[in-house]
Amino acid sequence: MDFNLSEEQNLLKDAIDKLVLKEYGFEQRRRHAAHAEGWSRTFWAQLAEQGFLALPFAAEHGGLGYGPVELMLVMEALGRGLVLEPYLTTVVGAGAVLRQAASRAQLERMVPPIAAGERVVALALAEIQARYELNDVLTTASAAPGGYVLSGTKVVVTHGDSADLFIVPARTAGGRRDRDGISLFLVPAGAAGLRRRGYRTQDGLRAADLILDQVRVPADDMLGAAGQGLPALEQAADAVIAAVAAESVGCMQALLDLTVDYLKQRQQFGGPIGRFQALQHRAAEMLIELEQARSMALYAALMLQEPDPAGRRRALSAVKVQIGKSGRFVAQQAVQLHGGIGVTEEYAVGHYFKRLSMMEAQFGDGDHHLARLAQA
Amino acid sequence: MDFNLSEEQNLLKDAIDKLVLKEYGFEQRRRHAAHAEGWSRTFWAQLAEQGFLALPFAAEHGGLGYGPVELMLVMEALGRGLVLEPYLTTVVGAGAVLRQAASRAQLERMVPPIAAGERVVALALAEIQARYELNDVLTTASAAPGGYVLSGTKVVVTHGDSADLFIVPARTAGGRRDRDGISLFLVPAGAAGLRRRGYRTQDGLRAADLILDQVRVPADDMLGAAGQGLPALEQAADAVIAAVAAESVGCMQALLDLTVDYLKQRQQFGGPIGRFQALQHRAAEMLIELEQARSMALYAALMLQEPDPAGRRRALSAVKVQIGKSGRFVAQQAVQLHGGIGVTEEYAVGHYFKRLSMMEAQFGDGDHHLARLAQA
Amino acid sequence: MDLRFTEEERAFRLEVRRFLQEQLPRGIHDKMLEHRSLTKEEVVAWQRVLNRRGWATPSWPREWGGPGWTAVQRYIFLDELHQFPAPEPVSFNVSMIGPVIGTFGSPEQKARLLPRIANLDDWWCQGFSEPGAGSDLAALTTSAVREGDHYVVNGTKMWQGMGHRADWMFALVRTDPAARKQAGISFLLIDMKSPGLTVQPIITIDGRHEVNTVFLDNVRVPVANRVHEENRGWDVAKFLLGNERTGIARIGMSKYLLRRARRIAAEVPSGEGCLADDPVFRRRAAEIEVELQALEVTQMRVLAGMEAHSDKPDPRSSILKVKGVELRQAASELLLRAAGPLALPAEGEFDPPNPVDPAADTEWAGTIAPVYFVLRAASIYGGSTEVQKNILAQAVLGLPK
Amino acid sequence: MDLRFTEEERAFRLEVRRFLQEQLPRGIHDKMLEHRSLTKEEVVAWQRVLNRRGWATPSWPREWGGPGWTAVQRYIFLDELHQFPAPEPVSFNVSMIGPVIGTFGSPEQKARLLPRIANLDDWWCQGFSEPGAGSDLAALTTSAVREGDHYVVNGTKMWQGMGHRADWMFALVRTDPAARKQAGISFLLIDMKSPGLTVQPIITIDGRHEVNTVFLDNVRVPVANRVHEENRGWDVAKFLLGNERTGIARIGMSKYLLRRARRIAAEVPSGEGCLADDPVFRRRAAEIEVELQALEVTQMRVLAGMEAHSDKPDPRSSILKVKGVELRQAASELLLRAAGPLALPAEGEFDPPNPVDPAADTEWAGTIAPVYFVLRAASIYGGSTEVQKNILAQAVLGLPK
Repeated sequence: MDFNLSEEQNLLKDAIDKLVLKEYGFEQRRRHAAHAEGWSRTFWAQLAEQGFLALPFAAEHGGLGYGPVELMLVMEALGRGLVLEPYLTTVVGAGAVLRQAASRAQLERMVPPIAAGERVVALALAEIQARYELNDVLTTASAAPGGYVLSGTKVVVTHGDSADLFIVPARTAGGRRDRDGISLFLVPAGAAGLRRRGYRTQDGLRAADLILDQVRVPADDMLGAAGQGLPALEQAADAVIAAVAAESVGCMQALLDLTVDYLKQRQQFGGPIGRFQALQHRAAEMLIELEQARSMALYAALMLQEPDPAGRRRALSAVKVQIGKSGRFVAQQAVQLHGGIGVTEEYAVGHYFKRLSMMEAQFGDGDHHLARLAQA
Repeated sequence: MDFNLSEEQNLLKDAIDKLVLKEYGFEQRRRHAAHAEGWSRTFWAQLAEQGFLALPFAAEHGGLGYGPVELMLVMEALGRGLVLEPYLTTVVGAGAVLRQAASRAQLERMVPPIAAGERVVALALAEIQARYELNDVLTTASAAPGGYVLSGTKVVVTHGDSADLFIVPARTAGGRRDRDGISLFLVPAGAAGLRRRGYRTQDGLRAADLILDQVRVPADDMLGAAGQGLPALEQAADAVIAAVAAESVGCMQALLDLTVDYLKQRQQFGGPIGRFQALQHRAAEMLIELEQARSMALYAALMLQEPDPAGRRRALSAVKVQIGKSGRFVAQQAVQLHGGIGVTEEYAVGHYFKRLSMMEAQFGDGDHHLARLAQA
Repeated sequence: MDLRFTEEERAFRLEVRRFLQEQLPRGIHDKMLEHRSLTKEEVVAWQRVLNRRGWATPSWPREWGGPGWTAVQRYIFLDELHQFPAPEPVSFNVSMIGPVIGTFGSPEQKARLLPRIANLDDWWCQGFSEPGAGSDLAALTTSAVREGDHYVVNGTKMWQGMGHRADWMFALVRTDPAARKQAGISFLLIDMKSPGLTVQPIITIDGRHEVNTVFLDNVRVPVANRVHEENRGWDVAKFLLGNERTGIARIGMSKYLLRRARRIAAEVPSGEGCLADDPVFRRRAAEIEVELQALEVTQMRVLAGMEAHSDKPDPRSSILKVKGVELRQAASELLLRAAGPLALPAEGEFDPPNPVDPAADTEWAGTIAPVYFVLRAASIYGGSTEVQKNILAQAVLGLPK
Repeated sequence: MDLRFTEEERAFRLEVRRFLQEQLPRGIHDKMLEHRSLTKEEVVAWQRVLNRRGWATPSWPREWGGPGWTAVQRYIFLDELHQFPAPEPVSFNVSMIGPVIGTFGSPEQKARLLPRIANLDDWWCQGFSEPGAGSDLAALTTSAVREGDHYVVNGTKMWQGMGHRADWMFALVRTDPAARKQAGISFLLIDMKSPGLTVQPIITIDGRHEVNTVFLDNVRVPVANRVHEENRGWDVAKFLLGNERTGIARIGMSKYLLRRARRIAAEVPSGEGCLADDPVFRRRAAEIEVELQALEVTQMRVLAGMEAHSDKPDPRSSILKVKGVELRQAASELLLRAAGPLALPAEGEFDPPNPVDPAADTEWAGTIAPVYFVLRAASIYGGSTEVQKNILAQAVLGLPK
């Protein structure tokens, strides 16, 4: 057992912390969000330049070969800055699918442009009828000369309106919820028959629904074996949960810091409101929840490497339950302790609150994951 | 809508409040509990003398003809005093069964000795496999010359070891959970074949298991029509829930009063601990829970008169859920705010806590009743 | 003791419901059903429909032109609006400045202002809070200096509800800077078109513009626009803060949130069936309903107390506020949980129409997260939950201040 | 960073488990499985089994005769005891007076006392709290007046754990009444057989006799029985209060409570099946397990910090205390819920045997409600939850004292 970071990890953490601190103040974030895509290509290039986009890919394919702990450090920093760029979907989500399922040739083709920040890849995890079930796939992929033809709809694909390329699960066999028969395809944004509906999401990011109408995909752009895509998808979903856990911890830490500062500074009835015991205890409870969440973010990084998929999935479900519970409490209390300004767009607190709320609603909410644990 | 008590009700309330105040101080209670039966025949006689044991029975049978509101007033007072006598089982529970199911002749025979305090009647609601389901009855009643023969086991019959007479549900027809086929019998404590195992319960009251082995009951001692006993039993269970709600409110009010007094008097770090805001807020939350519970005790008294049994049962389930939730919070916080003395036998707080905990575990706990509401 | 409504009260409830069914414009009802915002025109139109029926000012006695309802009638009326759901009459007009004018106003002010307030001919807003004076309202510093028959007002007012729609603002200002905190405050009526007055929007986290900051830079206010005596404005503030809070529990709103959550849950999948069949979802909804049932009786008890004691404010209304908010927030969380990932898209109410594709299938869900977000404010404004618990601990339980 | 136990640590865990399987007397294990009390003889016997193995004093360094374990080993050892479940070594001896003697004692005191402490030759109890000094310990008033080579001690000590079994008491007494609060306190070792010392039981709400009030009426204590300097007893108190709190989260106990709850739930009916199949029961158990998992990692982080910073107490152990208690209480509530009405009969442990019928079928359930009852004390003693939150707010977050 060793909770210390290696020297290399410390350098990495310093680098991402500094970059976010420098480029992602709350006012700067507002400017990044004002771009048409809802995020900043400049900041994305900076992430690329410092190697953060190459982090989890193997060196032989053009990556840096880091693991879940390093991704955790990055995601926590991105959470503190409420960073808008598509790191979660491209580097973590799509990255995990590629590492699991892509061929050597596909990796050599895909990783360098991702690492260079030249290609944004989005992972289309959900269909509307599926809610949180990854195996609930209705989108079809029918064999056709030289490849497949995809039809169906994917919803709330984060950064789907600015992505260059999508990873799209579709059925080559089986019925709606069968675990077998799901295949994974690379679909470029410009593919004929692909329509995108972009929109803002409630946390200030952007997403899109993808409507696929007879989209032709060459056989070369299938990832992994036909019909065997679900395990890679599940692994990616778990990686996303681990990343979301770290991002949530970053958000919670920022909220606790903001709240403690506010309690020290805000004067009422002749002194700082932080002297009131009921508010002190609330802050202490926020700290407790944050530390429990932080522990689960660490646990997630560890358990992503668990070889037994059932054990890994159970662990990541537990992580998502705790993160959701802690995040809800910390966010609600941060707003409450800030009073009026906590519910305004002008102030950062409300934005962290919204981001935490929306992370809870994605990738399986607490009830979904608790039900999974309870069934086991 | 009128929440005022009538003059008569006010007199009744004054009388019971005064009696409990006079006879049921915490030290007096200890002496009452020290009797072999676990309660005081003297106090029982006082209740009889002042008419409280006659309360819910019709005047024509020797009662006073009062309703649920008056029972609520009495039960709340008994709750404040943590009264040990068998009012709940005899007057409320057995009383309700008798009013519903007994013939005129049976009532004329039964009510006067009950009202005079000469006969303690216990209602045997539960069997071990039934948990909280009233219709889950395995005790059998087989027809025999001149009556029936009963065999089976009833558990945790409150005051079962001091009762003179039992109301025992038994199957004259049907299978384990059938709603039809349950009949109600009067079984005297001295009946041949009836064995009683008495014990203390965790709240300082006493109860007994009844083991019936070929107990002969004459046909005259069946209450109501053969096989049609369940509705009366359900009505009685609802009356018991309403009474328990009022008793709980009495306990909670006593706990809040004790706690507020303690917060005002206990000195720490140079002043009364009641000046600490976190403790003030906890006391405020206790008050809120108490008032919610009080509202539900009133609601229970109203809804006992609801003619539609399904609506009545739903309402009383809601009552039990709220009472359990409020009671749990108020009791736990009263103990916490008292610190060490709150967990000692020497001090009243722990006894209220235990009584509230055990009321939650009887007559369907919160989960049971919430599941019923959720199914509806 | 009888906990039931009288026959007249039940008949009144049906009368209100029938009125809503017949008179509430469909467009407004559709918006309310989906928790969408109303335009100023819609609010004005509805207020006037109510006013024609004599119901625009539920709490007003007949002498002010109100319906002269009992507390129970007022409760029933509001509860029906909340459950329907239909918009409440504009509270700044009807529950705040109206009663102030009725109680403290000169006969001339009453005659001139009350009818206009009821008919929303003037839209009023409140100028109480300041950047440095929130829960501690008496710390306010906006100054009003007498110059002849005018006051010259300088300062900043925050959290003005609908200030951008308002024609007039009622404000607390400091007329005697030397007096101690609560003394030296006066109550002024300020024309929003006054030179030197500017309104700056505050966007709340639901994306809406409902509150504002108002800057007062040498704004001249006629002395005739003062209500009550100079330096006695705190009387008016206390009157408003302790004023009737019928319906403060907003039980009907919680019921409607639950109804919407259940409707959605019936349509979203969970395991093999739909979410509405999930026992955990069902028990959570039932749990909120149980508490609402209890709160409804608590509300009745407070109302009955008010009827018996001539409308004196009951400190137990703090219970209604705290629990009412808690349940509204819990119901909104259940609604958000039911919507799940469908709650993410934010388009619809505030975004420009999507040029590529006019509407997603889930546009109806666009208001759900904002409802959850903005309801967090309900435990902050109108006396925060912390302030209410202070009141209960100190004023009701007698713990030390 | 590696969050896993090392191979050695995993082997150590198995070694402890095997030892418990082989060495814990069956009678003691059966009692622990049903949360029953142990007799003094059982406790002594078990302590000596541990001592023979060299494991009776997990936190002691080798120089005191302890095993010299790392913080992780100590954690593993206690966690295995809690989960098995097996009794902990007597904490007053092993975690309290032992470290005090080891740290502050004279060489003679160390040589004489440490082995007896480890072997439970002397059973120790604590004399800190007083009727007027609980959370505010420094308010203690028990006086010790020097007369020659003795102190004459007068006062009352409360909440003495197992005082009726103890041979010796370590106590804080006031030796300088003129000094300010924390100054003027000394730390004495008092023979429980001293004339003038009487022990009065305090029965707790689980019906057990584990704590006492001790009255000291002109009790003469040799000056040689003072540990550390006169009037410097507060140093010792602070040392004890801030002393290592490995295992303070008692995660293993919560796990065992859950295990027992599940076993019972598998046998009691609910609806058509058993309670263990009820989705609400299952999710509630899973929820506690999730929190326990998180707390276990938090515990590891604190341990790792202790290993890195030479056992300096970590204010984050307040988190372990608060959450650990909360989860133990939650697990005990689930256990009580599972037992339901079967938890009512109180016979068994404390009642005389029933003459009519020796045992009910549900005698096993007789300890369940008492466990729930007495666990409410866990958020009171050892630094109440309120005190821990004060520490977190002020010492960790830096909010004003």
